[in-house]
Amino acid sequence: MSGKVPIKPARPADKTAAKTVEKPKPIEKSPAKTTEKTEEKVIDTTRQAVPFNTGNIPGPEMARAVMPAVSGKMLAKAKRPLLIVGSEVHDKDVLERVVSMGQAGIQIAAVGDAYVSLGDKGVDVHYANMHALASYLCDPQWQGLDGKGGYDLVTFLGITYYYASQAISALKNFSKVKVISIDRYYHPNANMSFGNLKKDVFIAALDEVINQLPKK
Amino acid sequence: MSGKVPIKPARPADKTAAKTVEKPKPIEKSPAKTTEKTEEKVIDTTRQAVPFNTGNIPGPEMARAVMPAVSGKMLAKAKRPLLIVGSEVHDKDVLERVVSMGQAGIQIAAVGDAYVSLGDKGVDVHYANMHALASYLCDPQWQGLDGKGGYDLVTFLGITYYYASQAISALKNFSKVKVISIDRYYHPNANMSFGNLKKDVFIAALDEVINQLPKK
Amino acid sequence: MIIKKGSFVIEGLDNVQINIGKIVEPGQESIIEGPTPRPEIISLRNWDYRILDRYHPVYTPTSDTCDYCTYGKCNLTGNKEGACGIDLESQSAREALKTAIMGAACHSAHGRHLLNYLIRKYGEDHPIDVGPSNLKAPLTETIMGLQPKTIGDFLPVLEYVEEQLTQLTASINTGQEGAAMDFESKALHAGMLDLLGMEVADIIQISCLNMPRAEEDTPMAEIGMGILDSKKPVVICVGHNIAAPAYILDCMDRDGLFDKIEIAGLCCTAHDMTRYNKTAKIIGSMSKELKYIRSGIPDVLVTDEQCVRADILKEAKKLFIPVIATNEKIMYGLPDRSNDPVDAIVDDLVSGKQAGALILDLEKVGELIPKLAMKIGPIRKARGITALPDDVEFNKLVSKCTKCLQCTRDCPQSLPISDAMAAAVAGDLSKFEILHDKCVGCGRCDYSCPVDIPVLNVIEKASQRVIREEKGKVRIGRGQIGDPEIREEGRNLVLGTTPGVLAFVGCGNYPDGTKDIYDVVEEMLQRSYIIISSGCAAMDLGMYKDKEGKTLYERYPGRFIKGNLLNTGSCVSNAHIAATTIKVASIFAGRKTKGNWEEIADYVLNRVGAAGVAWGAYSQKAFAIATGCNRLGIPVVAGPHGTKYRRAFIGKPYRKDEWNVLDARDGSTINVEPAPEHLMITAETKEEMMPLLAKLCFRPSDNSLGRAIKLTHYIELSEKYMKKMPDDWHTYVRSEADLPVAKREQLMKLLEEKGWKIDWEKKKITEGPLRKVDVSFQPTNVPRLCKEAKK
Amino acid sequence: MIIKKGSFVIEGLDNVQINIGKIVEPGQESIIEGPTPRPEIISLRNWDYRILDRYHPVYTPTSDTCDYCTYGKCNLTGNKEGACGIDLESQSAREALKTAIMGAACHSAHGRHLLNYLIRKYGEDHPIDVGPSNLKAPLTETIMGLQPKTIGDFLPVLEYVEEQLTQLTASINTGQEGAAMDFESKALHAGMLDLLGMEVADIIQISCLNMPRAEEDTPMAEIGMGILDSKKPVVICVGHNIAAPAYILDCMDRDGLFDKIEIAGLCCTAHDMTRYNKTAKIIGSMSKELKYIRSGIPDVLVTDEQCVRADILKEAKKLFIPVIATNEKIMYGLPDRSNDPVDAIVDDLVSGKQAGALILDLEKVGELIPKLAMKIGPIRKARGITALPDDVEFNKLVSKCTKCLQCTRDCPQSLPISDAMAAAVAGDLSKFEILHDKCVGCGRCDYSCPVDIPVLNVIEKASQRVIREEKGKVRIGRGQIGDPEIREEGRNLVLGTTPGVLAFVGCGNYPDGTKDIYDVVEEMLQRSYIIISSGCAAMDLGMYKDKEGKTLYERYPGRFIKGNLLNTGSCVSNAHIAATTIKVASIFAGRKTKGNWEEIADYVLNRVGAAGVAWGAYSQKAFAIATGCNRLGIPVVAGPHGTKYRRAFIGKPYRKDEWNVLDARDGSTINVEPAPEHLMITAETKEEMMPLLAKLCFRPSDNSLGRAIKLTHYIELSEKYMKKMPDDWHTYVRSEADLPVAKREQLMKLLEEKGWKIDWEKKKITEGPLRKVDVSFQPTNVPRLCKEAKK
Repeated sequence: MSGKVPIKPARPADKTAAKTVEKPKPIEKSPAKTTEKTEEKVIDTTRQAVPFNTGNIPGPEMARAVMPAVSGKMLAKAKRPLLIVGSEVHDKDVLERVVSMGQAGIQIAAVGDAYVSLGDKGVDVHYANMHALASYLCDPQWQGLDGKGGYDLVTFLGITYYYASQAISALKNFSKVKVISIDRYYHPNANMSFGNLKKDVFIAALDEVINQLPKK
Repeated sequence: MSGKVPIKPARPADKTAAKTVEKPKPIEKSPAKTTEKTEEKVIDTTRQAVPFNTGNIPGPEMARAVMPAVSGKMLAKAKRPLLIVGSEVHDKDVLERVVSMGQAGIQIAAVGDAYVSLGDKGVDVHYANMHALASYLCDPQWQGLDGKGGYDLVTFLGITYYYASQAISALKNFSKVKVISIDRYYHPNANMSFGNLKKDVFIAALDEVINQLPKK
Repeated sequence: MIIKKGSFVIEGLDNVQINIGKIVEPGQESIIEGPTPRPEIISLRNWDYRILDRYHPVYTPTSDTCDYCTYGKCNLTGNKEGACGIDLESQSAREALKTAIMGAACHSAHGRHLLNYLIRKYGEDHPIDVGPSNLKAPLTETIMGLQPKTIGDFLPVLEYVEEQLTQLTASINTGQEGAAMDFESKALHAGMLDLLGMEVADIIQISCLNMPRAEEDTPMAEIGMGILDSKKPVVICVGHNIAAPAYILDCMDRDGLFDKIEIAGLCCTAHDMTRYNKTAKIIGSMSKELKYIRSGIPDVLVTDEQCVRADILKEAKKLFIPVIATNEKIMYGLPDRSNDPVDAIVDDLVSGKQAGALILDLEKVGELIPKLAMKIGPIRKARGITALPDDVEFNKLVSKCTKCLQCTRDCPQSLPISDAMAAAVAGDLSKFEILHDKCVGCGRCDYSCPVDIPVLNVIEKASQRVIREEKGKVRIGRGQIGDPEIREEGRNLVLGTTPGVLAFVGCGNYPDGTKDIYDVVEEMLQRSYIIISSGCAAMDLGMYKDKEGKTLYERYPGRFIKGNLLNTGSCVSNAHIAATTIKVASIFAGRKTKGNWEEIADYVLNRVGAAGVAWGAYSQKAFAIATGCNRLGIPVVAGPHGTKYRRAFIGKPYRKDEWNVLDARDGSTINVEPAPEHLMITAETKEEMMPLLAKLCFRPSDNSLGRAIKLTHYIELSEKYMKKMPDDWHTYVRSEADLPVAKREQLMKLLEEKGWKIDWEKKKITEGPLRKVDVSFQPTNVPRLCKEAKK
Repeated sequence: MIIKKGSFVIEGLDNVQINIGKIVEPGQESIIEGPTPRPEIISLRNWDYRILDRYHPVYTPTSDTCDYCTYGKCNLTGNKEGACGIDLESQSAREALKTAIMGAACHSAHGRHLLNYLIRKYGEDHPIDVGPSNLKAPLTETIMGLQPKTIGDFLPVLEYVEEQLTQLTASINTGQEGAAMDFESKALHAGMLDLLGMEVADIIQISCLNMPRAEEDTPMAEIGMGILDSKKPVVICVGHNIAAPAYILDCMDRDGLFDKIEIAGLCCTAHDMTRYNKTAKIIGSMSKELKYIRSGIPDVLVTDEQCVRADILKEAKKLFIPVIATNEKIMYGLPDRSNDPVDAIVDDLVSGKQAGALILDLEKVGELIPKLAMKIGPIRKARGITALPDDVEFNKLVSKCTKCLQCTRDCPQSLPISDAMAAAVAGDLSKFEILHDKCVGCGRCDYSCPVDIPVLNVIEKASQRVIREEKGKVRIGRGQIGDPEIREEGRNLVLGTTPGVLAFVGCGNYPDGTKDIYDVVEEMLQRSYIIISSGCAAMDLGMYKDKEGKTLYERYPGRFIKGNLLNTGSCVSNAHIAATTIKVASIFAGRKTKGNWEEIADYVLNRVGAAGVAWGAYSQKAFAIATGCNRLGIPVVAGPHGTKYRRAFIGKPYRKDEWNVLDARDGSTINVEPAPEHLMITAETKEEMMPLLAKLCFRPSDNSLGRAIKLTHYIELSEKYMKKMPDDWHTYVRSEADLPVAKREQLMKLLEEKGWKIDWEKKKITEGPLRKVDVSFQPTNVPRLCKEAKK
């Protein structure tokens, strides 16, 4: 942890009026750079790693920004991972990736109305209420959505931002479960998270995650 | 502002128990590196830029980490800067540097009992109560400690950490005054601040600040 | 000799003044029927623990730190302890208690303000009249163990509430309670006090101000941002307390000004204005406050208390709209003009010398407002003052947008504002029109924009077309549900043949606009649920029309009977919704009420298929109401923003032994289906909410017909909106008789696939269900209510 | 015919029950003397604005965000508005109000608990007896406009407090007050209510429990972590409420157990235990709780309410110390055993079956505790249970330290723990011994250590030598200041010939250890200030000895006269300190008190040289007390941690026109010196605090002799501790007579250098001062109190 750059400067150096609102750098204008790295292009998901909702600063401990390959490898290595997807999964591009992850053998919890898009995709998907799910994940007694045992790694995407953020705060503080966010927006309450991403970068990042998963 | 690395990872990646306390990297063991840069050694004061008191996270906008030379230049350029020093100034090494800054023409507000060490050093020093001073600095009507006009830049060091942090929060939110912390500890409520420094790095950083000031 | 309350001196005993506080008539003494009249914190702790042992408090902190005291800030991340020894779990529970206290204080202080004021005006002896009810004040009777006859009888009730709230507030101080469970028990206590405070407030205003008394066919009031004739002077009352607006309405009535001045309300004051005088109109919920002010239409703003934006004076000042504050709770730093002559005040406001005035003499407010409106209205109209940009400006503003998304990041609903900006540049305002409905009007975006676009004004400007058409209808608040209605419907509710009572209440912080609850309510009405509403939710339900141009209120009648849509009234009328379940227990089932909270709540939890929905809950009050309902055994569902309350009560169906109940007939333990499954939970979308609501209406007491009906809706709603059979539908099947007739065979096949044994000849389930249907089963969670225990 | 309170039925009128609430005897009716009996929020708003216009609220937020409601979190940085329209200034003011409410609720709920309990035990008619006073309840009279005679007379007082607190709590809800100034006016109201609540609590316990009644020579109580004979069973009572400990003391007395069992208190309960029974002992302030428990010495812990660590049960459990909770406010999730037989409870605790019990039947607590102690004491001693490491472990632990400084970063005082670890490795424990004094015992360090050193245990283990010697003396709390004392000293105070009254109150969150306030108090006593203390500060003052082994209490007598050191008692005894200023106004100056807050506060602000010091204030209660004192015109200084309260009231001497006062003789405006300069402020170090305290004792009313005395101390303290003449000393000079005789010439020279004109022949100042001395000047900030206005 270098903690070199604070999440946001209090006021820019050239500030003259305290009550002037900070002029932020536009997200859209800072596309994730694709860096040439040996042969292949790498999507950088660690930029803009600040809570997407401005006020959503939980405290001194916030998610480490993570690259897609690292998340993918962790998912691949996990003994019993769970992917939670929410009501924003109906988007075709996102849905495709989620299905791929399901096809790679990751169990899916469809929260909100995500099941509507996922139910007929032939993956191991279960409806769950996100709030209840967060509660169950904090319970070492819980045997999972299929009764076959608890999860050691949780990853999620596509849930209403603040809703996911709040639910994950339960896991952060009251569970032993590791949480990686592969959502489009930075989630401070996860252990690791992507930064705030443009749609195309997000999709590309998901593809990189999928690349790390075992092919089935 | 890149905001690349969040101030602190929620939990390290290898974490297995949520209720285990984060094992931080020791400050003493991460000495500020002196990097060879063209000819001269540069003190890096931007490491460990996290609030010294762990819980002291004011919100989404926190000080940008700053290098000594930058602070020094800003002080040198300021029309009417004020250096506020507090009760931790009695340390000989620190005191020497404060006197040097005073000799370079920067007016000094001695808060707490700092005057005890500063009163006889032949610099432009005034006693002030830090809490009252914070209040006056937020008042555009105030004409300064000497009645000659308000300040455009405030810098400080050597004040009881949390006391300075609280007082500066008034300036951050309710004043137009720019604040640079050249204290040994990272101050989130300043516009810019050093990170948490070892004593020797701190002293060396002050020397670099002084180097930027006009010689009188 | 008639003795009334007061004091007298007996001849020859001149130094003795006898104060008569209460006349006790024979046979009318309050008879305490239960063990806990006037419960203190400890009194219902056992009940709280019973429900908390099943419905687990789940914490979703908004902050991992605590800065209550000067030892702090303490970092509690990972459930660490702070300097005082509190950990994040207990701190989060403390926050829940704090939130519930604040909400309860709000309603109770509102009730106290009204009570002191109404007693001054009508006397302590003014009788309570709430309509056709013997059980006039169900919450008061159940909690206090007394039956109030006059408004003065509520004095000890509020004293009790205030004493208990002070005890609870003491508990949240640093260095007090240490256990999350006891913080929660206290929060439930606060929630109960909240229900009581609300009941007092609404009963006394109904009784004194002639508001509708349990009337099923109250008239319709107009609602919407488009209903007013903005050419006339416009008076807008903002808040929750009818006291001041009542005077204004009286003066306008007296002087025949309803043709000359438009008067309407924002937030719950609006409901109560229409209940007081059906000429009044409703602009809308709190979400409309900033929008309507920015429009420049109001000529005078009158504020009272609660859900009044903190920046109203600042915003109004810019548009030369004088603000008259009429309540100590919101004074905005305004000069106190209570003792000044009306004309002097009008002059100072019309001349712009002062931006507003604080006037606590409500009679004076009544006199002043029409005068002020008549004077300042024409001036303001002439100047055409509005905050909204004109067309040219609008075009300039939308083209400035850099798509940095900062407004989206600051927006509570993360609305895609820049997309709408882009579309507007291309001449398409439709995206803005959609935003207008979804936008809660908070104005945070204005502060976000790095290129200084006044975002909210732009949204509103772009939506002028839809705003002009924003004209709906709300059935004026009816007050309580009368005893005869309960008598008629109680049985259906307890047996399940009416699939459930759903209360749509609370505020407008909806995750996806106001229309969601309209859609849900329409669906549930078509399915014969009873829908009761109040407050901002009741307003928002009246905003939409079907193809024939009819609102839900016009389509569905307002009786407490299946498939009806009721509006009880303002926020404090929520008390009646909760109280309805007490009435069912009392009137239908003959349960004793007085001082008998636990037994009543136990009855409600196990037998009354009622659930609350606070889809847009934002305030501490909504949380207090929900928590009070929870203590009464009523489950509540909030929208996704509800997670920011930091605490829910969630059941764990997989822990089988937590679903044991007792059979009151013999004290035997029966393991039952998870019914209701949760006490307080959120859902992400309306699609998710609908089957959840159906499920939360299951009760162990359902008879087979009722269970089949409830199951039908649960399955159908899940299939319709979630595209699946619910995973747990079979959990609720006790025998083939519980299965909807139409689908019985099909469902039995599914059960067989799950491993259940079916005797296909007899068309009977022979193995599988958790338990059997037993029509005389008396489910209870309270051991002392079992026959065995009573012996 | 003697008529007492109660109810009766008149023959032939059997259906009329007459309840007699109050007997009014002729000539004893309460005579309201001022305009604001039973003030509501609005009633004293003018006064609040008068002081707020001069003493500016200064906000130092601990958080730039707000998460009160579900619209949030809102980012308010830079004073932006949140979703409800509140900006950071108003939000910070709201936090101040919230904090004041919480503190006031704490004391008032404590008073309510006592009142209900004492009325049950002693009856409503139990007379008030506070010692030699006609003005028996100064705050009650000034605020309520009534003079209580019996403890039952306080019922309407607490009802009033509870009603007002509920109104105030409502105001902090989202959507209520919008202006920082009105939040502050409300906070001042809450502070005043806090003083009232405390007064009720202490007067009734003095009256019923025979606590010292304004006695100047109460006996000494022992204090310190080293005072108990740990070979005997040890009972420790933790908290603030005497009700339960009183029963324990009674039982021990009855059974002659004081030789067999050691009983002592932690935090304010300890004060009240010694006031109730002088055999009781004091361990120390809240800071000692964790330390003393970890030592393993206590065999039984009894908790009541307030300043009780949230983790006591958890900590005690580890050491097999049973915890008996005796108050609803802190129940720790313990089983309610109130109705179980004592022996059964003892068995369950001694066998370890249960870790503690909740017992709200206090008589039972009294009976149980000695039994429990006698049984469990020997078992625990035999096992030698302690959390502290032995020598071998200790050495291992200190060598594990990696000097990462994480403990220092988590420590409220940023103590250099790793240095002490390093020294200990080298065999030097002295650094730890110093830490022991500076450490507030919060235990946050335990959670910080990445190598799992139990830091607090290490500190305590290393400090066993100094802990064994920690034996001091505290003069037992005296209660009020009696009227005769006021009569004697009032004049000196108002004229300034006694340089000031300094109240050292509040908690132990000192920036640099407990000794600072000892040093300051010793200095000020030597300078003839009157020092009044209470609560934890009063304890800490008794912990140190001079060379002859005497504590301050043994060196300085306890009369209300210059150079004396008074301990009023526990936290709620703070009321008497504030009330003393009312007594001065009433008894010395003949001001009317009843319902006359503004005039009294105006008198105090302008004429009574009193200031409060809350050097280690941590809690909401301390903030409420300070805010109450502020409304009464008494300035307060807090230590640096006080900035975390987020709000101070700071005067701006450079804004000359804010220092105008009126002369009550003719209503003329006089521009005066800034006296007192601030109403609430902090200092960084004790050296800075001392001259500040002297300065805050200046009042416009000082006569020349008094001013010269005050000036002497101001200058001397500044020279002694700050090595400088104060920059503003001349501001307080009105004529040469104001100058201390000894230094007059020297000071006049300095004034001449500043440009003042001196007539050296006459030794007179001819030009320079802001105003002249005028012995009959009647300074006031209230226009209506001026003669002109009265006409």
